[in-house]
Amino acid sequence: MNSPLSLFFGNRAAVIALACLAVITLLALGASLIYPQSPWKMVGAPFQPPAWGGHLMGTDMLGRDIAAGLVHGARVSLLIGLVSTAIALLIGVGIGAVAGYFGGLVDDILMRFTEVFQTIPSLIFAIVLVAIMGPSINSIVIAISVVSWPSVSRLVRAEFMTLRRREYVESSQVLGLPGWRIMLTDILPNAMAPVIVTATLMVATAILMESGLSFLGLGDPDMISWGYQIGAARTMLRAAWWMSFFPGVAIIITVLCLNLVGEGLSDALNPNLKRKKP
Amino acid sequence: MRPMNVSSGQSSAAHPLLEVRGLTVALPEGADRSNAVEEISYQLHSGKITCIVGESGSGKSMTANAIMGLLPKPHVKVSAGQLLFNGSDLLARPDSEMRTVRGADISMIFQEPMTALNPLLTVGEQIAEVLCKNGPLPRKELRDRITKLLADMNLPEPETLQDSYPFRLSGGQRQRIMIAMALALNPKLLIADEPTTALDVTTQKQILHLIREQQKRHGMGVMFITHDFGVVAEIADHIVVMEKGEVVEEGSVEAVLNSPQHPYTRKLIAAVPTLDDHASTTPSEVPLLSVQNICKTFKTRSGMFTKKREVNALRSVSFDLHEGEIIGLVGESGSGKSTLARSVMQLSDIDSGKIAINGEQIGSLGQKLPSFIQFVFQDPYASLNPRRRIGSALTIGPIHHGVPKAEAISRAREMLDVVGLDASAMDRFPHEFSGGQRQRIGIARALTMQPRVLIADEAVSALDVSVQKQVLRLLEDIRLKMGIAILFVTHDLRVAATICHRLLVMRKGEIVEEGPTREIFENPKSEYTKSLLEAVPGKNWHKPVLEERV
Amino acid sequence: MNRLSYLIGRLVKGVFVILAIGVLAFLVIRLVPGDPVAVIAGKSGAVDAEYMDNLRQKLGLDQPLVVQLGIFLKGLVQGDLGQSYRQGAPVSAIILERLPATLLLTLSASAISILLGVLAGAMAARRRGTWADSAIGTLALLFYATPLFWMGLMAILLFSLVLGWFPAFGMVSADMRYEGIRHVLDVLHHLIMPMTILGLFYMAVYARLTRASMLEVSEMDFVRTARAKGLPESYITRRHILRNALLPIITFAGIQAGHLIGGTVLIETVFGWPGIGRLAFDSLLQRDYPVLLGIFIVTSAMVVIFNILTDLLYTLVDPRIEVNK
Amino acid sequence: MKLLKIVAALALTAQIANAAEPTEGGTLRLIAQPEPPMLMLGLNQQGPTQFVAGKIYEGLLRYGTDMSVLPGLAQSWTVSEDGLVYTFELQNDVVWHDGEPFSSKDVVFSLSKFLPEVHPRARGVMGHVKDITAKGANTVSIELNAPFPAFLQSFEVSSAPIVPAHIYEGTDYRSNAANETPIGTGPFKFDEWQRGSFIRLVKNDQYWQDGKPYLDEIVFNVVPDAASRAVAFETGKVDVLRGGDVEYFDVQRLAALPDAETTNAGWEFLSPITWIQFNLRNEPMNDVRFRKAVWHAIDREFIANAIWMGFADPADGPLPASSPFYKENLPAADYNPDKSRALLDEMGLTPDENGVRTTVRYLSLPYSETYIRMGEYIRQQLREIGIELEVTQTDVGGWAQSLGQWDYDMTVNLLYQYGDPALGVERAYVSSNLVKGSPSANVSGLDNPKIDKVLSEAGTATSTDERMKLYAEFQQTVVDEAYFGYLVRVNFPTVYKTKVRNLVGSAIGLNDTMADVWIAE
Repeated sequence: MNSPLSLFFGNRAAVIALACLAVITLLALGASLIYPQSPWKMVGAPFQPPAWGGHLMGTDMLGRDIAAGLVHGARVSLLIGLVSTAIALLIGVGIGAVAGYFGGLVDDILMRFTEVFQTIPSLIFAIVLVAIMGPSINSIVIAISVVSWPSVSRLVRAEFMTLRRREYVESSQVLGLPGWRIMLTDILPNAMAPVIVTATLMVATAILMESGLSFLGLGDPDMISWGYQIGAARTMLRAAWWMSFFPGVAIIITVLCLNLVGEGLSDALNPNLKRKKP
Repeated sequence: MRPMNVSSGQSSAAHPLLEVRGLTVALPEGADRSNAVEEISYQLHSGKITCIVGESGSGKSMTANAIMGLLPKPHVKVSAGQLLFNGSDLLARPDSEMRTVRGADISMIFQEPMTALNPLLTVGEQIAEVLCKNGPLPRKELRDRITKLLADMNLPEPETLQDSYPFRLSGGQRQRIMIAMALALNPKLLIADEPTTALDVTTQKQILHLIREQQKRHGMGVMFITHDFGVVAEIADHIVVMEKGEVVEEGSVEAVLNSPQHPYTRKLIAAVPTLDDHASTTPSEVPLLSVQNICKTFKTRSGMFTKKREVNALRSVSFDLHEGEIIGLVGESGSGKSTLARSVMQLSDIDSGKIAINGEQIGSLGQKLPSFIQFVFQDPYASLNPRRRIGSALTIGPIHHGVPKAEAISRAREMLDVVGLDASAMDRFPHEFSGGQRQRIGIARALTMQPRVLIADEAVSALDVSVQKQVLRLLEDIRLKMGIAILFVTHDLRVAATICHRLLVMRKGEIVEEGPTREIFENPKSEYTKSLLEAVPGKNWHKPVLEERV
Repeated sequence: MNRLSYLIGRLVKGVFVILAIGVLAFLVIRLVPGDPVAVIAGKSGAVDAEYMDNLRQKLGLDQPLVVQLGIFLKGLVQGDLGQSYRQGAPVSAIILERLPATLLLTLSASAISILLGVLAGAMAARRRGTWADSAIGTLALLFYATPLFWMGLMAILLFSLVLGWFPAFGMVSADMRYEGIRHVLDVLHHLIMPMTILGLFYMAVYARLTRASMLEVSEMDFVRTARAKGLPESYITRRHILRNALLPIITFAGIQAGHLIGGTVLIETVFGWPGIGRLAFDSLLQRDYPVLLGIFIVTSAMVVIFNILTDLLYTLVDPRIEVNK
Repeated sequence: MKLLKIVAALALTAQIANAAEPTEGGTLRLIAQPEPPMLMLGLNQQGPTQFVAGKIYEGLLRYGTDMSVLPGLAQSWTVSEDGLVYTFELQNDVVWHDGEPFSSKDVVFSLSKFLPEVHPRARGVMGHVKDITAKGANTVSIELNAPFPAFLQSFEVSSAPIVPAHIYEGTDYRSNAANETPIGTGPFKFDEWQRGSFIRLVKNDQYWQDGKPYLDEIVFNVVPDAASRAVAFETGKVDVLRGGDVEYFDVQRLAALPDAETTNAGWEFLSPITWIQFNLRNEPMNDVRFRKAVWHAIDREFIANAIWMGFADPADGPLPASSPFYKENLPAADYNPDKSRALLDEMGLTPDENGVRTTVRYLSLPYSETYIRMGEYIRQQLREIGIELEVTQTDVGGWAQSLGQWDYDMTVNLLYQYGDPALGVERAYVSSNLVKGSPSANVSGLDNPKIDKVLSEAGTATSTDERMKLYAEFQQTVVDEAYFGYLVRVNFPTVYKTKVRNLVGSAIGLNDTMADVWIAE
């Protein structure tokens, strides 16, 4: 029998993507070693194009090193992606689990609640939230979480509703185990596969959404992130292509890799069941 | 694309209709064996029904798919052998040619009528697809031909029925549609892959009858794949027994059924439960479990504007279960037998009625159930949490009920021993066990709670006959050793006959007949019971007494 | 009749969802620290307290929050979304003026993304494992991973500046005063880029979804039945696989409506498209809360309606729904 | 600093006027950025509103690029000896866009009733007025309470737009339905506004200047994205870019296109100066040494050249060099971080282990990318000397609100001159304007009786020499005390297609009527 792990590692694209993500994560973690100086520091003349020996990815309008911004930005972008996904998962899994397990009126109320959140166009909602709280890394994370939990909650609810009728869950009921314990030990671990897959895609979506917010000028001014770099460089596309090109490529590669890993996980965790979610 | 013209005139006596010659179907790397079937040979003849019998994994369906040219590409392929259809090799034909053979010369019906039809097309449209294979037909003619086909299948109102979508039809009706589709172009060979396995006995009987009737009328050959010797006894002219990809025995129906030669065949036939086996016991006076007048109505949630629908699943059902007794709860699907079992177990709520355990009444859903009533589930693959070690699965219940951990563990080992498993199973995960073993674990789990009542819901339905027999024997052993009472829910009267002392026959939420097993079988009172008994496949076959070689 | 009552039921539910969104949006927006009056007044220069008090009274901002909410909801039920702080005009009029542009953009983007996406996905599924499959898969992933606004900017550079094929901004050539068919062509000319860019992302999604869905359906029993009937493979793909594979796509089209409408904020900004996405962002910057609230409600209503339409479509495609639901 | 293709507008207009006769016809394509909230200039005076509505409405006077007073709706004017009575002679045969005749009645209504109620800046100016009377249909006489030499600078179209009395008198001005279809006397009439898309004005055939305007139409496109605006100009979809429409380095690039020109003229009336605004109420901004430390930490040349791409000049004081009251040789705010560190040391603000001496809040001004970038630069420079800025990013509304509520430590702000220090400058310095709620009041908390006195005398003195002396004293004081960190005087460059002629002809540049603008074939 093939274990999910070996299935995953049999998927070449997913493995390459995972390696890529590992490199990006390492770069992010080692940002202070590679570029010990603050990425905000003006280290050279403004608008220097990329050059070997000079600034690898050029400098921006204030003479800041794009490459330094890129590795420091990786930290923030990944952090925003991970933390907002974690929060969304917490809310989504919580609500979805309760709704799916208990069903009936509880389910009805929670799902109406979820529906309200899901109906509001997500980016508009996120923009409003960030604007109201003031653009900061916290408000961005909160806004992204708030708009992304409903899909998790629906997914988890569906899984719980299916698994709740599974015989091993009923067998635990028959053994007299309490509901919370059944949810935590019998249902949740078995519902995690699609949730993990969704989570990887959510990290990708969160990074994209952060870049969109930054593009609209709603990035955290204290934190350099990829979105912020693109947002700041968007008006200079013509004059200094490298300023938005490299962070743009960084986003594309990261999101691509996250998607590939997500797909790989999906295939590995559900070999018989192609997920319906793209 | 020239249609293959295999007229009956071409088939001479010299050729069997289909000859499987040295067929080997290779499985992809990483499968549990290298070949699905290995160098098998047998023949199918026109005008005869040949049953291919074997347990799951014997390779019987794979052969059918090979004949149809429908092996899952590209992983599974024929690596050797010939499939001679009227003397010419099907394997030598290109895909395009095979397509004209399929559905016209050779057609096939499947096990699951519920999923075998496209849900988005009317049945008429789906039959029309076959009829129009060789070119479009005028609308009127098409409808007439479909109407006639459906009428031939004894389907009601064939004129309007053809405009129905599959979901409106019952399983039996859908299987008739499938047969109509398969027979639309008068094939020479019909391959039926477990066509009745998913159906209730009475429906099964009708379908078997239909297949036989159509086979006779068209003089075609039928390759009938089944695992059930009862069915074989009903329908077969010729039998091919397969085990793990090999043909182990072949012969006429009398020869194989009544004097099987190969040990595997003998084992299988010995394991077949029949109505001839009757268990009996004298129950004690005090009922352990007493069910009185319980009612349950399923209501679809009524929306503001949608109509409410109600299904009476249980209509005032009452029975008593005594110590050391096995009661069989039998009935067809939808009879309410599972609902009843689950209600007793408080897995589903009841509307009214009383359930008393050991004279003590238990309340509504969610109230803590006395641990001495336990449940054995139907699907051994679904009833164990795949992420929990067996040891944990067996001890979590007792520990929760206050049994010290050490004691719970020793009790679990003991129970594993009772169900015939090694104590080393404790550290393993469910996926490391076979279906039969898992069902034993499921029973062991129930036993660790030291129950006095066991409710077994279709506990052996998903198992192969040989395994089924072992599990039934285990349950009987447990009853004898521990004095446990068992409520045994099953759709299979033959299984009920082997183990149950008393029977409750359910239909549409009501108990229509109740009494000692033998009495009911010998002298059924209700019409329904009679029809059920009548429909039991192979009821007229009195299997030979075979000593079992282990 | 069944379908009609289903539709009415859905509409009633939708109205409740929209009311709930109204309350939610109202509360969220009123949580803004500070005083909108100061902002409105501050814009026009020096301000005195008396002027601000008058303004506050005029806008009803001196009432308790609950009363304000009540007034707002009462208006909402009557289709009155209040007055814009900034423009002084009724919010509903302001939004209605912008709505057609957004509808044109989102509907056309949905249409091409579904059409092309399903086609590409179907092709990938049929040619599974070939170069075409890989190419479609790679492209889809790439479109999926590229930020919308970035693609938009690149497209402007390439197609407006370098090639000069399409205008860089706006919905009409205001200086040309086109009429009739030429006006329509002019709008189409402006529409192509934003529609395609907005559509590309969803096209990628639909392509992947269609492929996955078709592969899943192709494993189903009835497809085996169709093969056993000896039907040609292309026919099976079209009539049996694709049709069933479209069901989850319809569901998804409903789910992603909100996402698509959100995406218009970015696209409308990049392409200067005069729709409500851009209006939302502008209103936010100007703290024109009544307009923002209105947009929340109108866009949510669009999502609800779109969902009802997809559900309805589902019932048309899938005969089982009527009974099962 | 790069050599720029900058031609003084006046020289250019003169040159072109000589070179060719104006051609009639054509559509001028402009960009309205951001989209104005309304076009009723009396009710709203935001930049875009001025830009668009400046073609519809007119004021009594206009001002040349040298700030000389030019006729507008008033063809001539006299000021009494004592500086108390101003008499305006109006143009003849002026009609409103709806065909009603224009008269002194409209002027009296606008100045005495309409504007004081809805126009904060005009209300301030009209506070000096004792009486306004119509002397016949074409003459208006205004009597002041006291001499106010800046009074004559207060009549350009955005400071005092003349609105039609027959439409507004006796109505609720703000909710008047006519606000949607503004009626003015200007050379262009409102035609169509597709919100979010474009505003179109058409030629006023009955304009009082014979033969003008030359253009048939003016279209203001709404293009929200700066990069798209640059592309729009490059692809010839718009003819003119205003300062701030595109990034400053894009200006350089676009100006270098073969068919494009650029000019810095047309901002003389506003002459904005950007500065670092300290909240003098809070520690440590209340310490002059801290403020000086900030001064010396910032390289104004860098800001002018790198951030404003040469389209700005370092500012050394509160008045623009173009002002007649400008004092030369103010002490230079030299870039010298060591000096800053010494000052901070002196204050006892010593660096901690991370090199941070103190942390203050910085409210980012989000007007454009350039301002945001300037904030980033300031933050980095202050970080170098150990002052850590905690940035609050917000939208313009939020910024204005925080500023109005005095809820900030430091921010960047810019101040318009409005022609005379008494009109534009004074308001940010005098204690009488310590009004909470308005971002354009004295929000820094500056309360210096000496400054109050000097400015009040300078505002009412009738002799120019006297005023120059007083304003010199004012300039010296605020620079010595470093109440504001003056950064740069911004030149908002206008880039336009060469074929557009006579584009900038007055001190309000593109906001003016454009009656003289024509397009060469």
